[in-house]
Amino acid sequence: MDLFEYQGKELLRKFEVPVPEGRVATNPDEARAAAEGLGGKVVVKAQVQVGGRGKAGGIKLASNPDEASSAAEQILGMDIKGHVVKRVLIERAGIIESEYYLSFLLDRSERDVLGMMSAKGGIDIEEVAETDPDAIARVHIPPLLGISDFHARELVFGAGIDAAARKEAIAIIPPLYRAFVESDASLIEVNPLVLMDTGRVVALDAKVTLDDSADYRHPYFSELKSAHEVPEQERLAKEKGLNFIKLQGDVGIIGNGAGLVMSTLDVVKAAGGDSANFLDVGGGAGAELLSNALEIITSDKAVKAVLVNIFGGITRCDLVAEGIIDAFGRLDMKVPVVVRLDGTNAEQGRKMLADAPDELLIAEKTMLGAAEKAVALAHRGTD
Amino acid sequence: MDLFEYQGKELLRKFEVPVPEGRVATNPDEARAAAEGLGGKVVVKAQVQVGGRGKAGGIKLASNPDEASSAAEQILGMDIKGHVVKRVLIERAGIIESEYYLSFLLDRSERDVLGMMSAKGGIDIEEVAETDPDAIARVHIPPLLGISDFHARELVFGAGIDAAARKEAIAIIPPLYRAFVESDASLIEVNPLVLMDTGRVVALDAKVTLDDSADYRHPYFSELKSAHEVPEQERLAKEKGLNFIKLQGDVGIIGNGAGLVMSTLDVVKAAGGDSANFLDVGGGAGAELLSNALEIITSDKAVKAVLVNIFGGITRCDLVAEGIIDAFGRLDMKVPVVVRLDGTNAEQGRKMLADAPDELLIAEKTMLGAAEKAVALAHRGTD
Amino acid sequence: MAILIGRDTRLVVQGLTGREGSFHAKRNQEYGTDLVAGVTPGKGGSDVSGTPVFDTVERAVSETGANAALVFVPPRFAADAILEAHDAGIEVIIAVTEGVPALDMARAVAHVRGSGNGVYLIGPNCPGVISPGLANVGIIPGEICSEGPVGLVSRSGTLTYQIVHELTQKGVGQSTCVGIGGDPIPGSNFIDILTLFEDDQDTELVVVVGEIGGDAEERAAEWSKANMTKPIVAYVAGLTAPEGKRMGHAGAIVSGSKGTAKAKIEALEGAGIRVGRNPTEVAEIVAEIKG
Amino acid sequence: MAILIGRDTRLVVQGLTGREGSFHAKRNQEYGTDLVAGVTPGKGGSDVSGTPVFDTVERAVSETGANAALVFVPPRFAADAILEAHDAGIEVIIAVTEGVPALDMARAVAHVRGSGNGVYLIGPNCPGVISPGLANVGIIPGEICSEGPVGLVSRSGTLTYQIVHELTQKGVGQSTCVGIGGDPIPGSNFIDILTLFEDDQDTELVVVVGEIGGDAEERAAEWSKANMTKPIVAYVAGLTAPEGKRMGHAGAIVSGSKGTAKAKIEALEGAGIRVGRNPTEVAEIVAEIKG
Repeated sequence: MDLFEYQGKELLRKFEVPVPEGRVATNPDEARAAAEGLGGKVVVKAQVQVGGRGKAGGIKLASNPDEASSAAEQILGMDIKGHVVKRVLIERAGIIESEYYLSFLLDRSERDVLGMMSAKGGIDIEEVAETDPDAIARVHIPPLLGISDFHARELVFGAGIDAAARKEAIAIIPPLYRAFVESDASLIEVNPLVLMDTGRVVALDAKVTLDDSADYRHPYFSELKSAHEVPEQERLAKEKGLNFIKLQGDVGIIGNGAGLVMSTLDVVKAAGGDSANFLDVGGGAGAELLSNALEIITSDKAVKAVLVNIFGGITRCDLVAEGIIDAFGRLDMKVPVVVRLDGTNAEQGRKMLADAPDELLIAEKTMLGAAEKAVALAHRGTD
Repeated sequence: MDLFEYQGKELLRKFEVPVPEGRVATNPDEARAAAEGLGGKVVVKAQVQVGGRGKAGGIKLASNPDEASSAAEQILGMDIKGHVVKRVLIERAGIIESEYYLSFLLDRSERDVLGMMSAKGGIDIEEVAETDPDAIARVHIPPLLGISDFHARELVFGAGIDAAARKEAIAIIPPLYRAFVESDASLIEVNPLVLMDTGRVVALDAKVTLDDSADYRHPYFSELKSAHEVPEQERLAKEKGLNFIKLQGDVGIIGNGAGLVMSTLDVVKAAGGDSANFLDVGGGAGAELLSNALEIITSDKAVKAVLVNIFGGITRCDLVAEGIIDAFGRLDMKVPVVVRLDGTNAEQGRKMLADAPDELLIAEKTMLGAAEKAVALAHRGTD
Repeated sequence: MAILIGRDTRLVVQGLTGREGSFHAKRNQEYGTDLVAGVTPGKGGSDVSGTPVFDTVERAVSETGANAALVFVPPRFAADAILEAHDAGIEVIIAVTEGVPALDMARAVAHVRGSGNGVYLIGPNCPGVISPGLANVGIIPGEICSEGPVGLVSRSGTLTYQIVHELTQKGVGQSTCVGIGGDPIPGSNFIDILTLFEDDQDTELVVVVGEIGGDAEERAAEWSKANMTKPIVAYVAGLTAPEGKRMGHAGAIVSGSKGTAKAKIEALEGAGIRVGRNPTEVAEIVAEIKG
Repeated sequence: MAILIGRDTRLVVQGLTGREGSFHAKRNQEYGTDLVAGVTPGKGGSDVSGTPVFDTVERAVSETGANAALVFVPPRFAADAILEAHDAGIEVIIAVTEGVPALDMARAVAHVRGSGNGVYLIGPNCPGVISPGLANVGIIPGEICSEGPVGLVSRSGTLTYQIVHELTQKGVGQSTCVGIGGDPIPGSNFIDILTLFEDDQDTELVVVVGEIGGDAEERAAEWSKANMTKPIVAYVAGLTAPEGKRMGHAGAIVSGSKGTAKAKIEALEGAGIRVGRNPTEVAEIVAEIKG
C-alpha cells in the first residue's frame, strides 16, 4: 500500500523523524482553519499518489488564512494525471537553505535494505542517477545487524551533505530506518529532506510504501487504508480475496498464479485480443472463489468473453470446475466462458465440466488454443 | 550489579513477564499494610543477595496481616550468611502445581546468550547439572537474530515441561529474553518458574545481574543501585573510579590491571603474606587517582604495609610517581609503601621517587622482590 | 543425480497436520518421496497416516534423520519455521507459504545464508522442487513431469507447471524443476540455482522462467554469460502486463533496470540466451536445441 | 612473519584526534608502525602531526589502503567503530576501549565473525598487539619487547607486560604478543590466536596468560592437546583472588568449570602444559625449554 504524503509524515512523526507542522483539510473552510491554527505563511499541497503535482499546480503558497482557503478551493477536485484531489495538506512554510534526497528501500537483489542519500534533492532521483550517479551515496543495511551510526555517517559524508546540516541529518537516519523496519515498509523516500534557515533538518515530503503481507501486525494500517479509494469492482474482488486489476480490453481473464495470468495476458494480446482485467485467484482457490471471480468478471459489461486458464498445483481443478458450474447455475451468464484446465485433478475437473454441458461453457485443451478461442469469441460478439 | 529479588521482578514486570503481585516493606507496619492491600494469604520473603534464605528462616507464610507483620518483624534484621535483611517482599500466596527452572545468561565461550530450562525447578540447578544433565534443555540465541518462537519451543519441549504449562511457558520466554537484552543483563535466572493451580505460569523468584558497562543507557538503574548498601571504603573507592575489594590481610595492594593485581595477591601469598585488599587503578590512571588510592588504602588501620605494583602501558609511571609523592605530601603516612614501577615512562617515575626521598617510601625493582619486601615490612610492624 | 532433492532426501513437513500440509505431503509421498516426519508443536507423539509427528524439527531430525523440510505453515509463522529447520540442521528448506512479510524473510535469509553451512532455502511463496522419478517436495503436480536432461528454474508457480507440461508433451524430460517463488526476498535466486545446474551432470540445458519486477533476470543473464557452459532458454511473463504496483522511483534506480519484461528479454538475448514468446515456444526451442 | 600485524600493516586509528588516541598512535608510529590515517567524523581533511584524518573509515581505506584499525573511541561508540572498520574492509581490528557493553560486543563479534571474510577482531579492553621489530598497534610499551621466537597471548594487559618484560630480561624474544582482553565477549579467544601461532613459522613456543573466570583456559587446554605441535607455557592469575563478582550458579554450569585458577591450572597441566606459579617462573620455564 502506498501512503498519502500526510499519512507518511504521520508515520515518520511517530518515529521522531522531524516533519513540518501540518493539518489535513478536505474543504476550503477546513483549510482556512488549519492556516489560522498554524499561523503565518503556509503551503497548501494536493494529496495524490502520483508525481508531478507541483508542475500541475497542486502546490500553492498562502500568506494568510484567506489565501489558504482559496488555494484549497483551487486544488481540491483538481485532476492530476487521472487522480482527483480529495484532500490538501496545509503546512507551515519556512525558508529552505538546501534540499537533499534520502530513502530506504527493500533491495531485492541484495536481499537487504538499501539506504540512499544525495545532496541533489528535490528533483527526480532517477535523473540524478543517470546524469550524476556518484552524487548518490548508497549504503546497504544488513537485516540482522540493523542500522548502526556509521551507516548514517557514511550516507551523510558520502553524499557530501552541507556541514551545517550534517549533525541533524545523521541523527535523522537511524529513526527513519526504524520507521522502515518497524512499519514493514518496502520504501520510504524523503525528497526533499531540507535544511531550513533555522538550522533544522526536516522531511519536507514523504513517500511511503508498506508491505501488505505484514498488515496483520499493524492494526493501525487499516485506518490508513480507509482513506484510499478503490474502484468498486477492485474493492469487491479484494474482499473476496482475489488479486484484481481492471484493464481496457474485452476478454475477461481468470487464472491462478501471477506469472500464469501475466502470460495469459501476453498470449491473448498475441492472438489479437485485449484483456479486460488481470485476475489471479491465487494458490489453493476453492469452488466459491472461482464462482465469485466469474461473477465479478462478468459484472463488467465490456467483457465479451471470459478465459479461465488454470494449471493446478495447490489449486485443484475439480474445485475449479465446481466453482464454474456453480456460477453458471446461480448467474445469468451472457458471455462465453472458455476453460482450460491442467494439473492437479485436471481430468476430474474436465469430466465435471463435460457432465454439465452449457453452450456458453467451452473447454479447450491448450493455453494457446484457449486464448485464440476466447479472442475469437469476443470479436464475434463485437462484430 | 546484582538486583534484589523485588527489583528483578519489577524489571520482569516491565517486560510483561508474569510475576506474583507483591509489595516491599521495611518494617512490620508496612508489612501489615502490604498484606492488607494484597488480601488473603501472603508470603514474606527476606530480600538479600545470597542463596539459602529459605533454610535460614527468611521466608514465612502468613495467613493474615497480623501474621505478616510478625513474620516481617522476625525476618527484618536477620543475618543471613553475613547479609542483614533490610527489606521484605510481601507477595500473594498461591497453590503451586509444579516448579521449573528458566534462565538466560551471557555465554562467554560461545559469545552468545544461552537459554536454559528444566522441569526440575526450585532446587539448586548446579545439582541438577551434575546429577541429571539431560534434564536441562539448552538453546543458544544468536545475538544478531535474537529470539524466535522456535527457541522457546525447543526449551519447553526439550525440558519436558508439563503439557498444562506449555503454552504459557512458551509465551513467557521471548519477553524474558527481551528483558535480558533490553536491560543489558548478563544473567536472568527464574528459579522457580511455577505452574499455579489456576493454570497460570509465573516467575516466583528472579535473580538478575546487570552489565555495569551499559549503565549509561539505563538511567533507571541508578535508582535500583541506590537500594544497595556498599561498605564505606568501597563506596569511596568507586566514587574515585577505583575497582576495590576489601580482604582480610595486612598488606595493602595497589596495581594497574585486574590480572596484574590478582597476580600480585598471589605472589604476596606465596611470600607468606596476606593482602588487605584488591585495588585496580585501571588503565591510564593519573596522579590524582594514585594519590586517592593510597589515601583509601592507608585509611584502613589493618594495613601495615602497602605494595604499589605498576606496569605502565596506557598508564604512565611518571604520573604514578607524581601521585605517590602527592599522597606523601598531603597525608600523614604511617606505614611503609613499597613501589615497583616498570613500563611506560618507568625510568622517569623512578627518578621522581628517588628525588623525593622518604624513609617510608621504598623502591623495588622486581615484582617478586617488591612483594617480599612488603610482606617483610608488614610482619615487622606486627611482630 | 539431479539437484537439491533426490533419492537421499528424507523429508520432514512443518505443518503436516494441517489440511493443505497433509494433502500435499501425501501426494509427495505417493510420488516416491521419503517422507519421514511431520512437525506440529504440541502434537508430538501422534502420527498422520503412519508418519510420526514431533513437537520440534530438532527432535524430528534426531529421531528420523530428516535432511529436507517442507514449510507449510501460515505466513506469520513461516520465518520462524524456516529458522527452526535451519538451526536443526536441515540442508534443504522449501517454503511454500505465501504472504510472508518481506522483512521477516530478509532476516531469515540473512541468517540462513550467513551461517555459511551451505543450506539451501527455496521460496517462500514457491511451488517447490521436483526431481522427476526421484522425489517431489512441494505442490508441483508430479504427473506433468518426466525424467530427462532439462533443468528448470522459475519465479512463477503455475507458469512452471505450464512449461514443464509443454516440455513433457514434447518428449523432453527434466532433471529438476525448481520454483524459487516470486516474493521480493527469495531464499534462492536464479544464480544460486543456475550454479547447481551447471555442476549437475544430469542437466544438459536449463530453462529460466522470469517475470516483471526486480532485476533478477538481468543479473542472471550477466552472470550466465560469464559462468554457464550449458545452454539456457528463457521466458519472461508480463510483456503486456499493466504497470500495477511499482516501488516508486527508487526501485528502478537500485536495479539499474525498469523491471519491465522488455528490458529483461533484451538483457537475456544480449547475453546470447534464446527467449520464447510464450510457454509453447519455449518448449519448442528446447526441443530444437536437444535435437 | 609474525601474526596479525607486521611490515605490511597500514594502520588507521579511530579516535586519532583524542588525547589518548594521539598519544599512543604517535608511540606506535615511533616504534615503526606504518600509521596511514586517522578517523574522526567531522574532522575529515585535517591532520594530526601529518597523518591525514578522514570522516569515515571507508574513506580512509579507499584513500590510504589502510588494512588494520586501532579503536580508541569512548565505550558507547566502540561497537559502532568496530562495525565500521569491518564493513570498510579492514582486516585486523584492535579495540583498546574498556567498558564496552557486553551485548554490544556480542552483536559486533557475531557480525564480524559471521561475515566469513576472515577478519580478526582483538579486544575490546585489550592492550593491543605487538610484533617486535615490525609493528606495534595498541598500548603495549614497545621498549619491553624484543625480537624472538616466543608467541604470547594474554587475557590481561599489564600481566602481559610483566611477562614480556621477564622474557626479554632473560634474553628470550617474542614473535608477536597478543592481548585479547579480559572482557566477557572477546573478539578473539585463546584458540583463535593459538591457531595463528601454530601456523606461524616465526613462532616456536607460545605463552598463554589466563586469569580466573569463564572457561577459556580449559577450552584452550583441550584444544591444544589435539591441535598444537608447538610447546605451550601457561600462567593463570588469581589463585588467591577473592571470589568477587560471580555470575550466579548458571555461570558455572555453562562453562562446566568453576572458573577458578585452580581448575584452570589443573586443566592446563592435564593437557601436558607447564604452568608457572608466577610471572618470573613462566619466563624461567620458557628459557629452560628454549635451552
